[in-house]
Amino acid sequence: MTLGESFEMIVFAVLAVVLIFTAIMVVASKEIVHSALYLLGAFAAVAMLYILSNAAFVGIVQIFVYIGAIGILVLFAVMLTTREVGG
Amino acid sequence: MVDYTALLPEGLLIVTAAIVLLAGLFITQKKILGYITLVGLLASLGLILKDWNLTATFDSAPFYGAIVVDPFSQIFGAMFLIVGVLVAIAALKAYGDNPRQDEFYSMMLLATVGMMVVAMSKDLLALFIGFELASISTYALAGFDKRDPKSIEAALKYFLIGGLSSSLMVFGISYIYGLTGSTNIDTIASVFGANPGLAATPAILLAMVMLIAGFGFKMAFVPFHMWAPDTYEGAPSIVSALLAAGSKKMGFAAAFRLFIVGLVAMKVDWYIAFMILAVVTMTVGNILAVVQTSVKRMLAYSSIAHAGYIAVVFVVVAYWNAPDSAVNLAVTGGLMHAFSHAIGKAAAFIAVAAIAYMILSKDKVDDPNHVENYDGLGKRAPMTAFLFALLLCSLAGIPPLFGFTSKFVLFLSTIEAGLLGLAIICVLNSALSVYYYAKVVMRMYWGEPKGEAFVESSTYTFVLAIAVIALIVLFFAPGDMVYQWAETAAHAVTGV
Amino acid sequence: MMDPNLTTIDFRMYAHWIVLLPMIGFLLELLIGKYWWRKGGMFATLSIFGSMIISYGCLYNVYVQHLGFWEYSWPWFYDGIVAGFVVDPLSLAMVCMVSFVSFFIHFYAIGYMSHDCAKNVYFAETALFTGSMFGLVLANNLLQLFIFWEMVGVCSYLLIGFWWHKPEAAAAGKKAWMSCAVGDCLFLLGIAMMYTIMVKQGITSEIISFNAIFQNLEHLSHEALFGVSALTIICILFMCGVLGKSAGFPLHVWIPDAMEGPTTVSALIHAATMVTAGVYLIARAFPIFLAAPNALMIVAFMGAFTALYASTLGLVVNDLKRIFAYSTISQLGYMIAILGCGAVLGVASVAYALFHLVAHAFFKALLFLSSGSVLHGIGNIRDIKEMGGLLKGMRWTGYAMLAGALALIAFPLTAGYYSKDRIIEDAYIYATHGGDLGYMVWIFLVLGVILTATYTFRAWYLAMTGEPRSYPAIHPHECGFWMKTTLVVLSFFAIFLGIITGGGKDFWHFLEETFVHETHTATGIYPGLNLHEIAHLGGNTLMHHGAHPPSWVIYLPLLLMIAGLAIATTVYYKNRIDVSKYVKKDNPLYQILWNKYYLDYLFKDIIAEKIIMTVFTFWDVLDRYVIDGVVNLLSWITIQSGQVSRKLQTGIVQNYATAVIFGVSMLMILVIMIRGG
Amino acid sequence: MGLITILMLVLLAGAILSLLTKTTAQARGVALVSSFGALAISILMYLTYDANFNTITNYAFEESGTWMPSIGIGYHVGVDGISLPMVLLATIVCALCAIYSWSEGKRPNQYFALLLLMDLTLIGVFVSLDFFMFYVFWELTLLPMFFLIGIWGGPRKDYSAIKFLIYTHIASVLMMLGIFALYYFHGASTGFYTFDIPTLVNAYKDGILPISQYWLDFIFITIMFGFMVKMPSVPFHTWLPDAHVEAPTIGSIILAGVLLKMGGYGLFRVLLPMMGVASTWFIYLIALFGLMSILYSPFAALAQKDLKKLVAFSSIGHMGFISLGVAASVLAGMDPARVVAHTGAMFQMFSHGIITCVLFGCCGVIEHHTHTRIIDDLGGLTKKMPKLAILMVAGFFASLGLPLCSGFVAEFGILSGSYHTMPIFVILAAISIPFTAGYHLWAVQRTLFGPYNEYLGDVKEIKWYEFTPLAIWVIIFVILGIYPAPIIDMMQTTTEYFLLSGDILPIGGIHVPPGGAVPW
Amino acid sequence: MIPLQYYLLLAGILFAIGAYGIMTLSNGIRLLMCVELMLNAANMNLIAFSTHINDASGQVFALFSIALAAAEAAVGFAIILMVYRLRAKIDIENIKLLRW
Repeated sequence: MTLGESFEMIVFAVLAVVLIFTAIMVVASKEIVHSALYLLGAFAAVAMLYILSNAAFVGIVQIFVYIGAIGILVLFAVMLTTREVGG
Repeated sequence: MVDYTALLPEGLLIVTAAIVLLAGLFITQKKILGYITLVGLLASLGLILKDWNLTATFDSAPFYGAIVVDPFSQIFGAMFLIVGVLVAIAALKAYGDNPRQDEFYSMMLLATVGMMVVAMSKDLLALFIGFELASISTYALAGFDKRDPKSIEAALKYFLIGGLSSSLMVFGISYIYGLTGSTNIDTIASVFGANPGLAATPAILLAMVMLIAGFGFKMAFVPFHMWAPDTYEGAPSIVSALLAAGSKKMGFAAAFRLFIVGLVAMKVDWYIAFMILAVVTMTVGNILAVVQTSVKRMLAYSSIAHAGYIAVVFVVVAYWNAPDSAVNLAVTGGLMHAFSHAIGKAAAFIAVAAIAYMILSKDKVDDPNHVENYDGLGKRAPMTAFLFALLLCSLAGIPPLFGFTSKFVLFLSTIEAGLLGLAIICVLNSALSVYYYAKVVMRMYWGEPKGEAFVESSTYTFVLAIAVIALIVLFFAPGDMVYQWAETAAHAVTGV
Repeated sequence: MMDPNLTTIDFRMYAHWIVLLPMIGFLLELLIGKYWWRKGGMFATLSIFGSMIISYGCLYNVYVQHLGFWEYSWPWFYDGIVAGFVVDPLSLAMVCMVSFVSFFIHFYAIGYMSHDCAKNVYFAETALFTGSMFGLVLANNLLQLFIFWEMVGVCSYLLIGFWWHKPEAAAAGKKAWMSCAVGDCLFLLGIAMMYTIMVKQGITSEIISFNAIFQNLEHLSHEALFGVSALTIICILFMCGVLGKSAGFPLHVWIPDAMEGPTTVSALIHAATMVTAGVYLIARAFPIFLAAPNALMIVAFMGAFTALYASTLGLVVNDLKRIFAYSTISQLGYMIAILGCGAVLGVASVAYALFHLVAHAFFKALLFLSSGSVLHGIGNIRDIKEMGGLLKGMRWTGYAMLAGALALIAFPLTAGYYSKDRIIEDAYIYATHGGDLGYMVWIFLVLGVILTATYTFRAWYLAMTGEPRSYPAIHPHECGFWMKTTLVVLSFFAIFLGIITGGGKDFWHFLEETFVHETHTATGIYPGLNLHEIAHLGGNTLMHHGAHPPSWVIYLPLLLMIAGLAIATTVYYKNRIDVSKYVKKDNPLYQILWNKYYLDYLFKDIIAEKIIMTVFTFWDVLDRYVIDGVVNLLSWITIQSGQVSRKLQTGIVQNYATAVIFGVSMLMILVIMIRGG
Repeated sequence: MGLITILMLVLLAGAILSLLTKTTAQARGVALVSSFGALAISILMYLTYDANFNTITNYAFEESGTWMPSIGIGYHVGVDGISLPMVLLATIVCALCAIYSWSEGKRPNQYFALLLLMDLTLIGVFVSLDFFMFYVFWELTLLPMFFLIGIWGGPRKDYSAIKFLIYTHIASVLMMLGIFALYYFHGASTGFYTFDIPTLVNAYKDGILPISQYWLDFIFITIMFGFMVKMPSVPFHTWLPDAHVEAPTIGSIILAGVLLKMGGYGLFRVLLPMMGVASTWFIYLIALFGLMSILYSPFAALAQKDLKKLVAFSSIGHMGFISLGVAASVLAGMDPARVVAHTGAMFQMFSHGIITCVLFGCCGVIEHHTHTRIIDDLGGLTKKMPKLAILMVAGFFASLGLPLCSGFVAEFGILSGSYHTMPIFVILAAISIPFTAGYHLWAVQRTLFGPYNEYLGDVKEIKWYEFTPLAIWVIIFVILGIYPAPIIDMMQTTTEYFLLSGDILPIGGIHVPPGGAVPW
Repeated sequence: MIPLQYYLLLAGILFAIGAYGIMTLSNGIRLLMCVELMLNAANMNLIAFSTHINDASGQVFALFSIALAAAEAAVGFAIILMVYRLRAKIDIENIKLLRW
């Protein structure tokens, strides 16, 4: 295993842990706004993973579309449908 | 220079959709849009029917082989367009005064395009895109009556389960792609053919199961069906017509494209799985339809049962003992049944819409679709009731309507394949289905009318009459033409 | 055979018109009788008169002109089933008697039924009956005989129930039919078996006509069913039909009830003609019985037993018509018994039976008609306990009845004397040749004589002599012209028939030619039968001529008759003995007789009501709850499973998603299992 | 266009026209013209029928054309000595029913249209020589009857109509599977896919189907099931009494008179040639079904309180004779007897078709005039309705098998012709005769005779339009009872062809190996 | 080079979490989020395979998938907003007008 590979591996592991954690939190978090934010985190982690596996363009698109569009849409929806925090 | 004329029907629809959307911004007399839609659909249908026995191959090089135009896509295209025409005419009446009708028409047109693309696809990507195009349009259509909580609920359920199943589908596709290295269906099939062991790996099995779930959502296979009754019941009736007749058939188009080719190539024992699916689907659909009190929901369950019948095709195809003739006959029968069911079910939902419209206009009732409100309809609305009864006959498979012929051919294939138990279950289910159709007919013809006669809408009556005449005419002479068409299509898709 | 010098009409060619004329009469009565000519009666009577002329014409042809026996037929349906007519002494004797009696009873009925509003229907039915009876008698094949056998049964049913508004009448008609139906279905089965063994012999033309059977008896006697000679089984089945129609024990129960019909009907159908059809069947099929081992023995025994059995019942009945009904059963028993003796006597027994049949027809018709006249005269009272002293008011009727009664008890020189005593004598000859059972037959018949005399004159004395015992009996009114004429004519024959026929000898000689002479047909000749050979097939040995019973046997019946007459006179005329202390409900013997040996009770209360109705109820339960229950259960299960499983559709979208995931998992497990397996 | 097509078109046109009319008189006029036109055509066919046409490839008035050539469906019609009497029966019954319904006031246009449609579909079944057509008409008969029961029926019409529909539909779809198998195996072995009945049946019979006994038996038993339910045979009979009780009178008349005959007809047309190839114990099974029906019906009938239900059970028994006769006649035995049994069974179809019309017609008259059918509530009707009494007595007597009525000719043929091959069955069947007589007489006695039930009020005499058809039916069955040749000769020619020519059944009949009759 | 199996496993876990969420949660928006997670898992698979077999079509597929997911999400939120507008909450367990 080369150094680069080890590095890749470490990055992958970190991203994986982040991804799983955020994904779990999306499901488990009590506050729906927190869920939405964790979701953005998860999207970001996925985008990093794309870049890690040599699919940089898809990664960028992931960031644009998912974080930029969908994530914001989610937040927006949360705001619109929640009268006060905790709904 | 590539000849794109074969794609003209789809192109025409997209153009019409654009025109409708744009014109909707400027025109106040929006009813015209409906006629524009209708013209577009009819023109497209004409183009398809003109080349119905198409033999020249379409050069799909610019699409990297992702789409083809073959009899299979043609017959499904015709099916979707006929459904579209029926729905569009009905919409002239149902949404003729609605200020948002331009959205309705354009989404309907786009949904139709999506369905046609699925039927044309030779690549999982094209298939997926078409699938999603149709799905997303119909999500919106299901919630079109946005003041109606039922409509919204229908859309919500449809959307959520749809999202789940499309992710399942993509997940399945990803495995197939990963293990075969391609998303082209023919390539996939040849890879399977070359490596018989590959088809039995757990990943491929999982992928297949997920694809079955993904398509099964559209086709409303049990247990992926649960959204269907709710959505069909809650959505506006003419949208239900589009869903049950068009969108569902799109699921079959996709499944035929992928599974038939895949299954023929895979030589893996899938038939028991499909048999269980088919049997459970038709049985659950029928048994639950029996106990429904809402006619619309009953039609929804009957639609599930019909999905079960058509699923017989997969059983026959997957059955290793089935001779090639049986496989072809099964696919032919499946196509014919899809065809007859598309017309019959679309018209039946439209009839429900017409009846609900009449009932709401005269009687003060909560649920116009409740079967009690159908009492004495034979006297109150003789034409509608008569046509609806004939449509139910077609769905039940009672001659002289095309529904009988198609069921006849479909069940014939099970015997050809030697699947005796399946055949018996099928016909018993079919016999059971007569029960709930007959109950509606009984209500209509010998229930006591609850009020004076209705004024029947000529538009709705016209739609129903077209459908019934088509079904009757197809039963007589030109049924053979449909058979030949379906048979060519079956050859195109099975390749045997 | 045909004598060219005799220029006369050959009536034999028109024998079918004997049948057809009354049928036409039936249609005319039914359709236009109501509107024409006295509202009924004329068409029927005249058509039967026409039949009578043809009948006697045939008799003249055969008996006087010796034109020979004649048989002709047309194809009917199926291959080999024909409609055919046979003119031979046997059928002629019957047909002449039937037409004569029937004509006079119609004559009588014109008066008797004059006040009935449905008179035309009555006459239509009697005409149909008479025509059917002719058809039965003239039939040359078993099937045609059976067809008309059933038709006379129908007419009997309809006529018994003629006064349909009386529930007893309707019930009696049904009972008559049911009793006969039991016998008839077995008879039909016998015909089917006969058909089968005939086909087996390769016979295809006129397949179950009598002559075809007779000519092939030798082959047929080899057929066996269940290890027994097929002919025996067939004959037993025929015998069952006979027991039903001719009121043999135990199927006789319908006759007493049948007296609910108009008295003319009782006279015509239940005394003179229809009930003799059974006797006629055995006579007609005599060679078959002869060729069937043991068949005639059964016939003899059943006949003799019935004769005695019915006589005992006649002793206790109080209904005038029923007394005569039991006597009819008894006399029919005599006829059947003597036919059974044919195992020894050969064709002579047919002659004796037929002679008694004819004589019985006259005197029994007379008895019934005179009792009808009594009923007519005193307002339909039938209980002899309520009559008495009627002779004063109705001399014609009273003496006519006396004539009939004397003939019935075989008073010397009356018709019955020649016919019945001959039967008893020959039964003794049979007994001497036929073993112990033969003696039993003879003893039964002899005992019957004393009982017959007793009950007949019990009835006559109680009705005609003594003091009137009820108000209507004080002033009876005599019958009118139509009825009186008939009574006179019949009385004449009841008394003098024996003497006219030379003590029966002319009749017997004529009848004895029946089977042994050849029969002509349009295409050929059926040769006469050698009855001795046929008897050998059945293990019987016919007696050759010359056997005479000892003289005590000849005089015994006469003595017994006188004894019976004396008893009746002592008890019921002179009133020397008070029988009322025996005739009590606590006398077990009387009780048994009064309850008709509990046979009705057995049939009606136990078999019909208890057993069969229980079975039917059970059957209904089976049909409703088991067979149909399964059907309904299936639909119930379907609907219930729908009701249960629809609850899975909760409406909550997460559950739907769960179902999708669950479906994927299950499918995956399934696929892996299949692959693993 | 041949006579048969014209016949069907006349009825179709009549049905459509009648649907468009407004009043009873118009609808009735159309129905009378159309149904009597059909009757005239069928009589013309009868008169010009040439028995020499009677071979398996050459039917009288045969017409054939293509329909769906891709799967071998064709328009093929024709008649022979078994189907022509059935066509005649259907037209006679329906034409007289049109008279019988003279004053029908409830939805007359639909009523008469359904009557004509019923006629059309029944004739369609009898003339079809293509399994697809046959099946289509077979299914189509359900619809008019379903509506007749449903719209004009009695209080429990919902239950009865749906039971009738589903029960017989299940039977026919299973029959369809048998037809499929026959079609497929024939096509697979010869490469020639067709639904032509003669071709398929011949192929089955000649043993050219390359299939195991299992499949041969499957084909036989499914088709048999379809026919047995339609006949109906005990224990598949329970739809019939219910349907009859609730059906309007002409519904019952057509149901019992003609519709049940479809099952019997199928037995002759389709199953008979197959009997030599399928397992021989099926023959005994058919006979057993027949026997069960014969023995079952009187027992069940006597337990009924409803006159119409009683009559319905009588139909079951009479149809049982057909099964028995057919089964017995195919077994090896003496040819003349087999012919008699077989002809008797065929004649039973026609005869029962006529007789039962009178029975149900009388029930209908009684119900119409007294508003009840419960036997206990009736009594002494002769007082008020003497004409009805004559007709009803005639009908009931004919039904219990009285000689000189057509039923006797048939039953005698069946019993005596069957005895040599199935003695025990025949003996048991003969035992049913007194019971059959019993329940008929019981019904007549309780209905017509005895004191008049004053509770019924002032009952009017039978109307002329009820009397006329009933009287004509009575005349027909009496004439056929006395002189059955007009119908029976035609049947006998066909029977001789069926049984003796060797084209349909092995010459001499089907030999059952000793002990091989039943599988155990 | 990270082994393919790791990616697949990770995607599987992500998918499972999404599936778990969709089965248990009751808030409409959260369900939508879970659907998005699952789609991401599928896309990860595609990318991983694409890299592994060195074929671009997987990436193309993923791109389309992302685009369509966006469109789908937009429609989905529109629906959810309509639900909210009608019922003032998006608690789907109580949205069961349509059942049985």
